[in-house]
Amino acid sequence: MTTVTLFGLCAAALVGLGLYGALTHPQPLRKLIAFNLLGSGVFLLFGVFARRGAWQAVGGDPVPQALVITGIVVAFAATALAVALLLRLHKESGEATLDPPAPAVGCAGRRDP
Amino acid sequence: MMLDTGAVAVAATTPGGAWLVAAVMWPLVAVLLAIVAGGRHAARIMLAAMPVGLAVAWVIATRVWTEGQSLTYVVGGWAPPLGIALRADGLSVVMMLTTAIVITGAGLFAHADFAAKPGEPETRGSLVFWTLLIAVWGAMNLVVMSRDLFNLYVALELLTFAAVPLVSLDGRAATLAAALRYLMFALLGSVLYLLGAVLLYGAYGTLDISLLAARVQPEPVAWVAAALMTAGLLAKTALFPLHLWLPPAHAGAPPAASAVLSALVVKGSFVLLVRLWFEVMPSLWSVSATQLIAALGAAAILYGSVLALRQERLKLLIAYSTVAQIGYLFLMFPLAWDPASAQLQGGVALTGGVLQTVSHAFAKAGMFMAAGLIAKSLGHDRIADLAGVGRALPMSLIAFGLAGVSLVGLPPSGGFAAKWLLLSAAVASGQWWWATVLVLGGLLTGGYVMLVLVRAMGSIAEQAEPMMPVARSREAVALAMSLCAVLLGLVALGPVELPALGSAGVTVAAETTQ
Amino acid sequence: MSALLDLFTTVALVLGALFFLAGVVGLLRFPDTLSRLHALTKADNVGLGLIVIGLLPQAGSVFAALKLLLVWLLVLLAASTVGQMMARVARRAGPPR
Amino acid sequence: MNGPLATLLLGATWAAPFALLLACMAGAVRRAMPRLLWLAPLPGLAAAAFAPAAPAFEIGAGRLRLLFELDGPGALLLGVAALLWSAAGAYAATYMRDTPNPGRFVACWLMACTGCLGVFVAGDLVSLYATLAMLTLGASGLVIHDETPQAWRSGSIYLVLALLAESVLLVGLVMLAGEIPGDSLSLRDAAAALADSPRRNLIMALLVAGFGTKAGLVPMHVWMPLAHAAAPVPASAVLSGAVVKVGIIGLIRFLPLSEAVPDWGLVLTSAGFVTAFYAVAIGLTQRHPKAVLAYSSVSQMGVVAAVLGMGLAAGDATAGMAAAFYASHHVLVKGALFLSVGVIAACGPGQRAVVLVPAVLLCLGLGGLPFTGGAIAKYAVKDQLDVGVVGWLAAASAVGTTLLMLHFFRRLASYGNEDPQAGATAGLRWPWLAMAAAALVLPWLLHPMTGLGPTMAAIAPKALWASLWPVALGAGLAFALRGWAERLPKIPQGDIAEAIDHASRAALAGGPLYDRFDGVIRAWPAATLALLLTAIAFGAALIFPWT
Amino acid sequence: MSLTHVLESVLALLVLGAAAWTIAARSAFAAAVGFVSYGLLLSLMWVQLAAVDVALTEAAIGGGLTGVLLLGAVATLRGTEARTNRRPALVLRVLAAACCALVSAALAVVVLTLPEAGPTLAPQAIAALPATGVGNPVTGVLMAFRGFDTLLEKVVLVLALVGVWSLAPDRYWGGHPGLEHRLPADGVLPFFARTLPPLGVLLGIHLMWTGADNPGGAFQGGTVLAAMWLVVMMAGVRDAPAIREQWVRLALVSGPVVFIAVGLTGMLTAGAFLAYPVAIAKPLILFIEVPMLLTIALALGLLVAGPPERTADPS
Repeated sequence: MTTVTLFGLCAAALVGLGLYGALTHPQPLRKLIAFNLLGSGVFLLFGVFARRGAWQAVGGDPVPQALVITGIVVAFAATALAVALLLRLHKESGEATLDPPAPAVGCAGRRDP
Repeated sequence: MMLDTGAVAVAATTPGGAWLVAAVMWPLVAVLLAIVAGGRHAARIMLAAMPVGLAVAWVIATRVWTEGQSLTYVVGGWAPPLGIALRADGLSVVMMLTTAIVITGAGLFAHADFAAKPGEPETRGSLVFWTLLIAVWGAMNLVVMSRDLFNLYVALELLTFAAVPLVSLDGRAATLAAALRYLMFALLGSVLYLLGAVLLYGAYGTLDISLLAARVQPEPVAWVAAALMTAGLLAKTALFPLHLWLPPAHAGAPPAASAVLSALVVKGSFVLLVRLWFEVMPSLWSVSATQLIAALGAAAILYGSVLALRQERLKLLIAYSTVAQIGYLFLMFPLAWDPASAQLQGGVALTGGVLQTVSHAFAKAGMFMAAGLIAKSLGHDRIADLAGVGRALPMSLIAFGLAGVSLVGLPPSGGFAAKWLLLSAAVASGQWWWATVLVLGGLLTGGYVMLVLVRAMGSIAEQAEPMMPVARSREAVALAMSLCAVLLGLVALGPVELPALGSAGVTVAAETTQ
Repeated sequence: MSALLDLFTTVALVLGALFFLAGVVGLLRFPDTLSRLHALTKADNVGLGLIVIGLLPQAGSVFAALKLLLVWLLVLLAASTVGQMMARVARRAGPPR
Repeated sequence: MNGPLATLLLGATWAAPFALLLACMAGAVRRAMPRLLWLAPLPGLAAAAFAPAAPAFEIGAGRLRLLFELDGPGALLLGVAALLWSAAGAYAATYMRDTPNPGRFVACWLMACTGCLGVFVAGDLVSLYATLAMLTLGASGLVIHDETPQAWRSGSIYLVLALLAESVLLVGLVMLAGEIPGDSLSLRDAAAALADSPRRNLIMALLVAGFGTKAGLVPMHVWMPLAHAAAPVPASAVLSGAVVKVGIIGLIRFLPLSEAVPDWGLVLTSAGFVTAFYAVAIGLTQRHPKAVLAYSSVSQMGVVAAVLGMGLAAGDATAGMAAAFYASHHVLVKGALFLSVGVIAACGPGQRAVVLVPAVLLCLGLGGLPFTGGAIAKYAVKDQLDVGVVGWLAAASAVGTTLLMLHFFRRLASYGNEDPQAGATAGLRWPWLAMAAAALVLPWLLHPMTGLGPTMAAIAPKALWASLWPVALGAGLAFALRGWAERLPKIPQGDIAEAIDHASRAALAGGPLYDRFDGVIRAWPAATLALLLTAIAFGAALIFPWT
Repeated sequence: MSLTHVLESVLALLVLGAAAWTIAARSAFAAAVGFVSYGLLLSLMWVQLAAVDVALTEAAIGGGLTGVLLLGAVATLRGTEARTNRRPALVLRVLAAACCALVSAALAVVVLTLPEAGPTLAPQAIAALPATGVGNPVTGVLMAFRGFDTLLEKVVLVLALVGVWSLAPDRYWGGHPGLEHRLPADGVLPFFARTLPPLGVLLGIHLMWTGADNPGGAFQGGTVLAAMWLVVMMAGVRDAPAIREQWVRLALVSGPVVFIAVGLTGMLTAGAFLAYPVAIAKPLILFIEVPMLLTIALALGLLVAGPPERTADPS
């Protein structure tokens, strides 16, 4: 199995792991970490494709590599924003959870006397 | 496979293409300027910049209309696949105009809330609100014009990062939680989208929409990519059952922000979805896929409307109405499916969908603004206690009513035109079930709109505490938005050939695909 | 000549590796935080030092060699600081469990 | 007169009340509006009088070209409807003087007026649908006006059924538009296209269902007794008099009367007669005079439907005009009688004669008493209804109508105000008397213009006898059975509406369930799982195209 | 099976192990630590994929800044951990696992079906590189071919920072970000924080400078600078600046502003927005990268520092 395939499969597994964590973890912070795993898995896949595009002296297709760098920055910005939100939420409510207290809808019965 | 640009002509800058750069750049410049100048001047800068934005959008629109073909700009002179191209087709133009009008309206509406008081130091709202508002404008312009899937990813993130803080602007725990849910879910969505884009690049060696359109084959990689990207974009568009974040976020934000979020932000990812389905891979889809996406839309219509009927608070009702109205956007896919050529084709259905997008944007903007004024004046937005609003704020209530007329789909509103087109497409293609859904949705919508109107026109006797007065000018803005929605029908079915506009992007795509 | 240098490099690297190994063993086997820390930092610093020295002959240019030394310097600085802080924390935390 | 002025009148027919409606935005105007309501329909009246054949009034261009024009039946109905709206408006100025929330009343009134008169002049599918919708919104507001639980129930049932009818119509109209060659959406082209369309039966079914509901054919009549009983008196007058005719004019405009369609003719006729007799039967059990009147309206609309059905079966183009004429008489009579309910409620024992004398004439007139407007109305439809068994059915329904109307008369007489000082102000009395006079006289003056044969033939002995004996029989029966009315079972207003209540209650009971479900699918794990499942579903859909 | 294969397989297993640990770890702290080590291992993978630029970035961000961010959050939220550990129902978890596995499987299929040698833009990039004057194709893509993306990415950073600031309580608006460490000035950390930065700054600038022709670039350099700055702030040697400071705002926008300005002049001098005249392409790119370095360092640092939590007036 070549590097490309090996790392490609690794990336696929990382995506699955990240997704699972983001789905099932009760704590938003853990979801966030899982989300970062997921993202890095996607980037890794992109890197694998870049490697598949090696050409003469160039070890890999530079375009995906550059895009990955941009992507990492964007993902970091997202993480920072999410962490800030989470911390402020914690400061306001003393809690840190994503699941709503109760569906904010009411009984319509009162509507027709 | 080495890169062959295939039958597709390499994108080249068309005369007037520079306007596209202007459309994307002026908001960025305005944002950066505002950050330096600080909140004390932010409002002034934005209000000064808005005419510019309107003008740019108008120039581009008129050029596309008059020349009947789309404008293209190759950024940096590096043609795709290496570089990035911008293009304004009919769809982009319509969305740009909508964005310009709605955000200008939101700015005027919000001025009373967020403009810094003279002589006072910079406040949080005075800097943040205006910066993010214009950022939304810029991001929308980019989302509807960019031709590069990764560039579009960055644009979508820009849109999200601008939208999320708007939700939690008031800093209450409830809105913070809503914003966090919104952000996390949107991030998941965009990662799935990016994953799909990565797969496409890995398979076809380009991210340019036109080039991809020429290369995508019906094969596993394309299927996986298409499925992932579709799901991701649906998450950002909050189509049922992926609407978890929308109601609290749109109901919790300040009125002007809710208007922008409901009217525009959810449409950004939708426009991208339309490009994906109609331009990148029109022939990849199938009867089952189009029926599936429309089934989700239908579920959204019925489910959202029923829940809207059950809400006790006005802003939540409007938010759930958004969940429902988003559903209408997806009924066009099976109606645009052409069995003969086995691919999606622009035409009546697509025009109806675009029309629904635009008319809902205006109607929802007007509705949220009206609701905001009502809530401000009453000090609450409990539907049960709206009595007396009709007398105190007739303009606001009429704004709400007119917006409702468009949502229900009564003539001559844009909503009616959209519904008419979708219905005739459904009839023409013999897909009765979607026609039924359209009709039922209209019924339910009529239900919750009437509910609010009748309550609000109730006798003053029931009404307890006195109401705060609100500025006439703000009511006028809300009314203007709703009027846009109502009069849109005249424009749409009238002289201006919006259908051609709506499907222009697709016709161009068709040229490139053959 | 180069053969000699290569030999030197190999020896240095192996020695360095041994120090690392020792550090790891210490980390795993020593009873309490402070002694673990002691093992880890000392072994790592020396081990890395040996490796850097071993690599010096292989460095193409003086500039590259300087960079290698810089790396070592940085690690020394970081390790000493972190080790000191951890020790302080450990002391405040009381006897390890 | 067919100049541009006449065309403008066509536009003004709906533009005038609409303008007044917009003017209500200003508080001062809103407060003055009740006294101006009677003005709103006058342009419509003028249009009916002077512009029945004027060139269409157009706005818009391209695909959205709104046409407003009149045809014979349209002009006839528009005229009498406008008259009723005007009289009822004047009546409302007094009757609603100290109602809570007059602002909403006038707004809804003008909205309904705009829609109602607009329907009669609507010349294309879009404006027809628009005016229908406007009418529905305004009318439901009028029904709910008193905000009593009863009013709420009636209003919501009315709204649901009306919107349902409009949705059915919308689908029908869209399909019809698809059949029209070219871009035109005008009613003339639509009707022409319907006549020889491959999907005629489906479209016809949709249109008949839609307009039938509007006209209150059984079983879609539920809303009428409820709404007409719940609304304030002037509102129920226009609802039962004018608004119901919207369905009739719709049928007249779309049914291909000029060519024989026996099967649909049979459907319509039988639906009509079923409605006619069913409504009489239920009506006899009602107590409240307004409810009795409402049921009589249902039954009369049944007769009109039967007329159209026979015309359709025979391919008799004049049936449209005949039906319109019969309906226009009903507009006047029902309007007048509903107004009378309000008057008598205000009249002390001394003044009842002012109400009861004209009222009895109108009641018998509806049965066809010679020399009343009713006689000529009945005579106008004899071509359609005097054939074989249908003739007997028609006569029987006339008997039933007389019976029902006399029942109403007795309820009305017992409805008076017992306070000897009480007296109806002029503001109530004159509109009522005006309408009563119009109902008795106007049909005779209008008949010559309809081209339905010589008017004088209606007072030929044979015709007199034909229209007299059912009335006499009905009156005799009423006298014979006068005691029985008390013993009849008490059927609630809107008989089968109970079913709707049960349905809605069930739906509402399910409500909290929706909320809980929403809570579940909006919880994070479920929603994110839904995200993945969506992706997987689309993947599957792409792998298995299922074409 | 050669040695590299073995090493790569081991590396892949290590990465997966670290990832699994990060997901499965009981305490959030352990997860954060796991994520940091995961980031470092991942950067090794990037090296193996001949993407040193990415490796640097991944190490700096994944291993570095994100780690700091997460660890800080963990410390704050430790109290809530016990309360918020209600895992979803088993059936949901199983279903989720199945779906995730399905997605992974689909990706695996794609990876396995695609040919060894994929489509590439490398030839075009190499062919076009001379026009940009830089020798590192990645930098060429970032600064020239797809400079538009890079520009937007900077705006994203700035906007995200505005978003973070928007979470400040109103009374602290314009004040100093949270981290405030009152340590003894003679402590070892302050000493460290005084000694390290000179080297770090040197390294950062070197990375940016060398990025033109070798791996590295403004972003990696900026990250290092940000890290140095964070050390200084955390050690309490320098307080985090008040966000209302004019210089903060100016430095923040300097990168994108200069980029846009150069891009617009490009419309006149080189015929397209974000195009450079071939003659002075490289100097221009370096000229852009300097303020960009500043923007990145400041934005990253402030993103980690978080929203204002103290009033600006000296207390």
